[in-house]
Amino acid sequence: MGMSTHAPTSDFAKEIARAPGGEAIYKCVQCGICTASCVVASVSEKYRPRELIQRILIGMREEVLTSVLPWLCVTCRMCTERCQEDVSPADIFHAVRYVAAREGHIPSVFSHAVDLVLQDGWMLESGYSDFIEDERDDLGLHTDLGWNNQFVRRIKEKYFEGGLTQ
Amino acid sequence: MSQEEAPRIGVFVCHCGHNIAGVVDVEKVAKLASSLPHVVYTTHEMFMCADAGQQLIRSMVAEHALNRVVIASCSPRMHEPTFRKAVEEAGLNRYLFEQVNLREHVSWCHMREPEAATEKAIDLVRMSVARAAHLESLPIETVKVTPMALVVGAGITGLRAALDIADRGFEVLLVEKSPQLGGHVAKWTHLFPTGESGAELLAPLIRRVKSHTRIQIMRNSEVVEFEGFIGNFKATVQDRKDGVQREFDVGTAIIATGFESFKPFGYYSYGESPDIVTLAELQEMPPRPELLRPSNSQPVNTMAFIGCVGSREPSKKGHEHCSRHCCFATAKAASDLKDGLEEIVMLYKSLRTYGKHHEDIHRLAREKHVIYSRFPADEIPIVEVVDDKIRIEWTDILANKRLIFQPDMLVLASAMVAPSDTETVAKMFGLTRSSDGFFSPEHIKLAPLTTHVAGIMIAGTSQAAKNAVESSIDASGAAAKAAVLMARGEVEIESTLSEVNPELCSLCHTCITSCPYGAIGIDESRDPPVACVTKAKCHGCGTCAAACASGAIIMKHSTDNQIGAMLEAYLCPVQETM
Amino acid sequence: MREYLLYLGCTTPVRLPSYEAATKAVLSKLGIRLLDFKDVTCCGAQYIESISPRAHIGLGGRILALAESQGKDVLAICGACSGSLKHSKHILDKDKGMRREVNSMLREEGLKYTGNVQVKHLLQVLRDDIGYEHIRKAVTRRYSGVRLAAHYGCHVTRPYDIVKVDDPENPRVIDEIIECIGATAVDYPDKTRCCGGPLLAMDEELAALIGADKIKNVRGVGAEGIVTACVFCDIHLSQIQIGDDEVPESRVPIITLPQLMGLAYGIDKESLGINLNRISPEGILGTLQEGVGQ
Amino acid sequence: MIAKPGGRKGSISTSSDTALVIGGGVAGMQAALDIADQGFKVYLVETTPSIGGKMAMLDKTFPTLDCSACILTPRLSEVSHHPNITILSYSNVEKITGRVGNFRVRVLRRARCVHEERCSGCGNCIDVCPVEVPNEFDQMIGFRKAIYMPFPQATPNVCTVDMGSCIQCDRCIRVCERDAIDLNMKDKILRLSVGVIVVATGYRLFDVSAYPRLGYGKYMNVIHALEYERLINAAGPTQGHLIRLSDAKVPQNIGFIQCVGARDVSKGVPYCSRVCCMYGIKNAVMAKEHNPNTEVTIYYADIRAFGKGYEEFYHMAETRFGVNFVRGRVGRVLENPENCNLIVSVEDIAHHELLEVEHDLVVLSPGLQPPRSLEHIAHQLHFEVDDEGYVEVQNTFLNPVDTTIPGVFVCGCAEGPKDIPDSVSTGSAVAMRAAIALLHGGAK
Repeated sequence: MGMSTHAPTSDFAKEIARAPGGEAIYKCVQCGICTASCVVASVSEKYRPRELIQRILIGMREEVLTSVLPWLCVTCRMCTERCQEDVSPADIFHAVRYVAAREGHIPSVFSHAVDLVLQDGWMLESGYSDFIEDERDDLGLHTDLGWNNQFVRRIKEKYFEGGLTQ
Repeated sequence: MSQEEAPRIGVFVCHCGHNIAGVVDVEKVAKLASSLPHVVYTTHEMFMCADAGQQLIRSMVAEHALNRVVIASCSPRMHEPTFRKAVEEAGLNRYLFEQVNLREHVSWCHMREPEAATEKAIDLVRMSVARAAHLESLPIETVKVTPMALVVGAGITGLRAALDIADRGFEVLLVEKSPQLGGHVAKWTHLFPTGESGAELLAPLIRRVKSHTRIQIMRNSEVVEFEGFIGNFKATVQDRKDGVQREFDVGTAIIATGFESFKPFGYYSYGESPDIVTLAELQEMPPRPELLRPSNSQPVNTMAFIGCVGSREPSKKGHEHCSRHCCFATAKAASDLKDGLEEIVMLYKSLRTYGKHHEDIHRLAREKHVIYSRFPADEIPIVEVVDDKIRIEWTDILANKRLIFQPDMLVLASAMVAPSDTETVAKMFGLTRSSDGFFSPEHIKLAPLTTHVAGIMIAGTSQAAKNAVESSIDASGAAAKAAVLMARGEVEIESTLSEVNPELCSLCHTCITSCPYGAIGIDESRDPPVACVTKAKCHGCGTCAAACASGAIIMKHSTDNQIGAMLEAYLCPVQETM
Repeated sequence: MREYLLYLGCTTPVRLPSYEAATKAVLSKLGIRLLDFKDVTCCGAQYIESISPRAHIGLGGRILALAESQGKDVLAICGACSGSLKHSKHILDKDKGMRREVNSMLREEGLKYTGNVQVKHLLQVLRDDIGYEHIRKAVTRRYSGVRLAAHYGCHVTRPYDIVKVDDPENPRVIDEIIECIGATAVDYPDKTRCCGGPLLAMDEELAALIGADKIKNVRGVGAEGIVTACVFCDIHLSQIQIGDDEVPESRVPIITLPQLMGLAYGIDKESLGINLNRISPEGILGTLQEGVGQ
Repeated sequence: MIAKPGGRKGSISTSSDTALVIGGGVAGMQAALDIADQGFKVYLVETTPSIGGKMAMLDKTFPTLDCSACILTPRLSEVSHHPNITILSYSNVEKITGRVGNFRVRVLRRARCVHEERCSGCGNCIDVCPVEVPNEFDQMIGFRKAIYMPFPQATPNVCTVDMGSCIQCDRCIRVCERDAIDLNMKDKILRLSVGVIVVATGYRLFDVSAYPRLGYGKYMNVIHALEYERLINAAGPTQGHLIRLSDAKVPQNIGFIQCVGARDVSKGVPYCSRVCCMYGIKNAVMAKEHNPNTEVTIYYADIRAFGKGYEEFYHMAETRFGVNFVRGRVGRVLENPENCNLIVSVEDIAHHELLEVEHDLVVLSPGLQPPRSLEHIAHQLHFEVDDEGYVEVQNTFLNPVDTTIPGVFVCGCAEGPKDIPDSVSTGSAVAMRAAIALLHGGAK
């Protein structure tokens, strides 16, 4: 990687520690058991959870928040189960996503999915075709799924200040 | 038994499990031994040192009326005491036992060439059997132990040791070079694990030491001469101010001379800015509600620590070792200071918070968001001082990132090294030093507190880098070793001493000048005067016997005919020895 | 008769209705009554969860409060949904502030979360409510000799402290049930690893690589099928095997646990939606021994 | 050293001139010797058939690679021949009452079915015994008879009958010339009165099967460090031939995994175990000693080589012996079914690589934990233990071996993990404190 220099600061780590899921970040002793257990890391050279956490710890805020890496975690929590210091990288990356989202750094697939839920109350309104209705019918399943699409409005105005589509 | 009685030699060859038998054909060695002159019994055993082996010696001595015992096993350093005891229990004088070292001298150093090793083993056994035939009983010498202990150094180690010995009921002479008691620990004004200062911590201990009737404290003083032998040492102590010297008779001594905190000139711009200090200097800074920069007395906002300064440097004499206490101490310092500071960065090579509760403090430091950054051992940080500002640049291998930090203050966790005068102390007390510069113990695993000089103990950081808790434990341990000798009241010494044959001595003074221990004097009572040996001072090194031109000195247990027999047996194996 | 509100989640009813059907059929056979759970929303797993944790708890909180209002516990058959609802419950039970926040939003609907509701995943109901003994006894047609690999689904078993389903490093429930109905459960490397499904939207290529790795491991031990208990895993593990380069016969059939059980209980293929399985499990079905119970 | 112990004085007579040392490992032995050498009487209670503790099971010791048995054996015989020390092996401390200067102790002497005073340890009985069972001393790898001696230098040097596996065929009884065997022997209760008590109960190894991801118990070629010690030990089940348990092949590529059951908050063992790094390195070096062409790798989080000569040994292992050190904790161990080799997944942090390394043998380095028996003794003596179950001391700095109860002292690993030299130092230290307490009835 390029060796541009950086001035270490704990501000970003503190910010993450305040976000839900990020509380335990300071506990990380960089043993690497998360990376060694990570299924994504096993197929992707760029994804190294331990290194990402250290970058948070030394305060590389911009780089981390604008990076796609925190969004690649599949939250399988193998790392959570194995971490010997009770750190959950999965939850730390959730905290990072949350902070990134507040500043508008959201991968389109995420914002799109969220928009769907906030609008329909669930994700697959558009995908629920007549064809599938028939399928359910054949299986003896009711075809009216009866989703509630009112409550999400309240959720939307309370938490998404009128939606995400920046 | 009389020396004239014909030798009946028993040879016991030890397998030492796989250690010897794995390389040397012990059966063959034993078989050959049985054909040697005077040998009436031979065997080979799994472990001669085990109770079973010792039992065997006792019963075979009885069964075959053996009057010499040769055991081919390990180094005498290991088991000579064990076997001597065994033959004595069998009713023989301990000097009628001979040990052949088939392990250190054969199997371990010739692992890959078993045949040659076996041949060498056979030679050695043959030589020792020949020598054994000439062994003589020697009288067992014992000496009294003066019930007073000298403790050198009044740091936490010396204080603890002195107090224990005194509480145990023996007199103590506590000598401290500096004007005050308490050593390094007393100087630690803050950052102390229990929160209190070093002085507060030591106060109760010092109070008891001062008030103890059996402890004589000499401050501003140092031991300038030390001679004698176990139980009977003579220590000359000199007052550093008026130079007055006093002599003391002591039975044992505990060396608690401690360590020196390395001044890392040439490392990380130390000395180029008053704001770059060592951990020890930081610990000794006057306690204040807020930490101030030495340079301008402005409050410190940002701080960096660098670990392993002058420690763990391969092939740099006296700096190869790990200083053991720093990882914990820096973690403690950082977690204590962090509340008042904006940022603390901990630059480390590796992290060794090994001890009880150490990890708690390490975790506490991280919880307070002290930044831990690991740098590669082969690419240490660059520290520059540019117009009074400290600038550190290094590679964080954990983030794989080049970092730059400009702290108000930089603390170097510098090594614990042996004090500059250690060599003098070593010479005076006859102690050896390990590669770390500290004194070497009698055995690194099982005898960490005693030394090769009987009656002299080492404790605390004079033995190796360690923390105050470990030093305090050492202190009580070394005190026990001293107490054991004084409680016994008398101990045995070796009888393998040199002796002058007055008939042959021409008083040429060669021996007197050659003796490294000053053990040879002149017996004026005789006419003409001759050289004579002070038994208790003689270490039995044999230098005098070798030097004596007129062959007037007999080195007991290494007499000319004993050694001659060995050479003969080696050079002309076939020939029968007389 | 034990009753549960069946929380379907977004994906099951649309992408894998057979899983839903099989679950209903099998559980009713085993004496568990499932009630339709309408007027709910998405649980917020993964997407909402990532962007607004509080919104996520809000959605979960309403679902749970709704269940409370009906005095029933919730059964989720989707790994993500069960994990997400359990997580929401976990937060609401320990974080009073969050609970107040959610309840204030629920007030006008007359709903209130008090914590008096449980969320179970299918595997818990099968093991704890029904039990292996009953599962074995109910069998009318035993499988024989077929080697099956269990895939549990990460969100079903982790994090253990919250989901409390099975040993996260060495889960057994599916394996036990496979054995109960006569088939042979086989262990395989990295059994507890993710299928790659959750990554599908973000990086299809990586998701496929991860899934392919699992298929490879399963094939490596000669398993003739993979048994799932999560809609995403089931879909993804099937999906990645469908492709031009894939030879149909080398594909490993993916079958949901209730489908597998249903057949052993003599439930007809149609009601279990076997025909809808992307990779035909006929090979597995072939080993069923007619008329041999326990 | 030029001096030898002289004739010892008899025991000093005070209100109580006797100490009880609980545990006959290297720390307890040192304590017993240093107390007894000061003229006091010592009862040394050990639950197993022989004193010597864990050290007796070790092959070589770091950092000098001294053979453990070789340096321990003289201590064993010194203890057994000491006029002031009474060894009560195969015995358990059941009950303790009283206070410093006057503790009353009930010791259960388990029936070893052999009269110690008659048995000469000749081993004839062992030869004729037809029953073979796994040997605890060899970590269940090797076998022993129903009548046995755990190891050649066992002290006391007498046999013990394991009635659990004895079939009472009486062969041993018939062959014993000294009429030492009595299969009907019953447990005995012994009541002691002592002035001070030294707790030296040592440690137990963490049960590594608590880590399914590392494959212990599932894969034959994943073993733990103490099993490895027995495998490379000349007196061990394979006469010191390092082989794989699956197929007796000589391993060519060994991986050592550190911090297994240590520094693991989630497993309730949050602290460093102090010795694992060094014994791990020592074991790695021994693998090279046994077969210089072996590839040896150590996977670690931090190498804690802090003791005298340790860093130097660590450096030597890397440079002279060519041991590979990889910084990174292992994610999981898998078995390659074809050859029973093991695949280790780890992040090589220093080189920013994710590795899958195949080894033909994996050795786990377990952390240390207090023995279960310590709980009972703490309860009997009412001293405090920390959250991990180790003994708390009165004042870490000033009285680091005094427990919170006057007259009760602690040494070795009962206070927390320690290496051999540190254990020996604490052994001598408690001897000092105990002797003082015996003289002053615990006043100081």
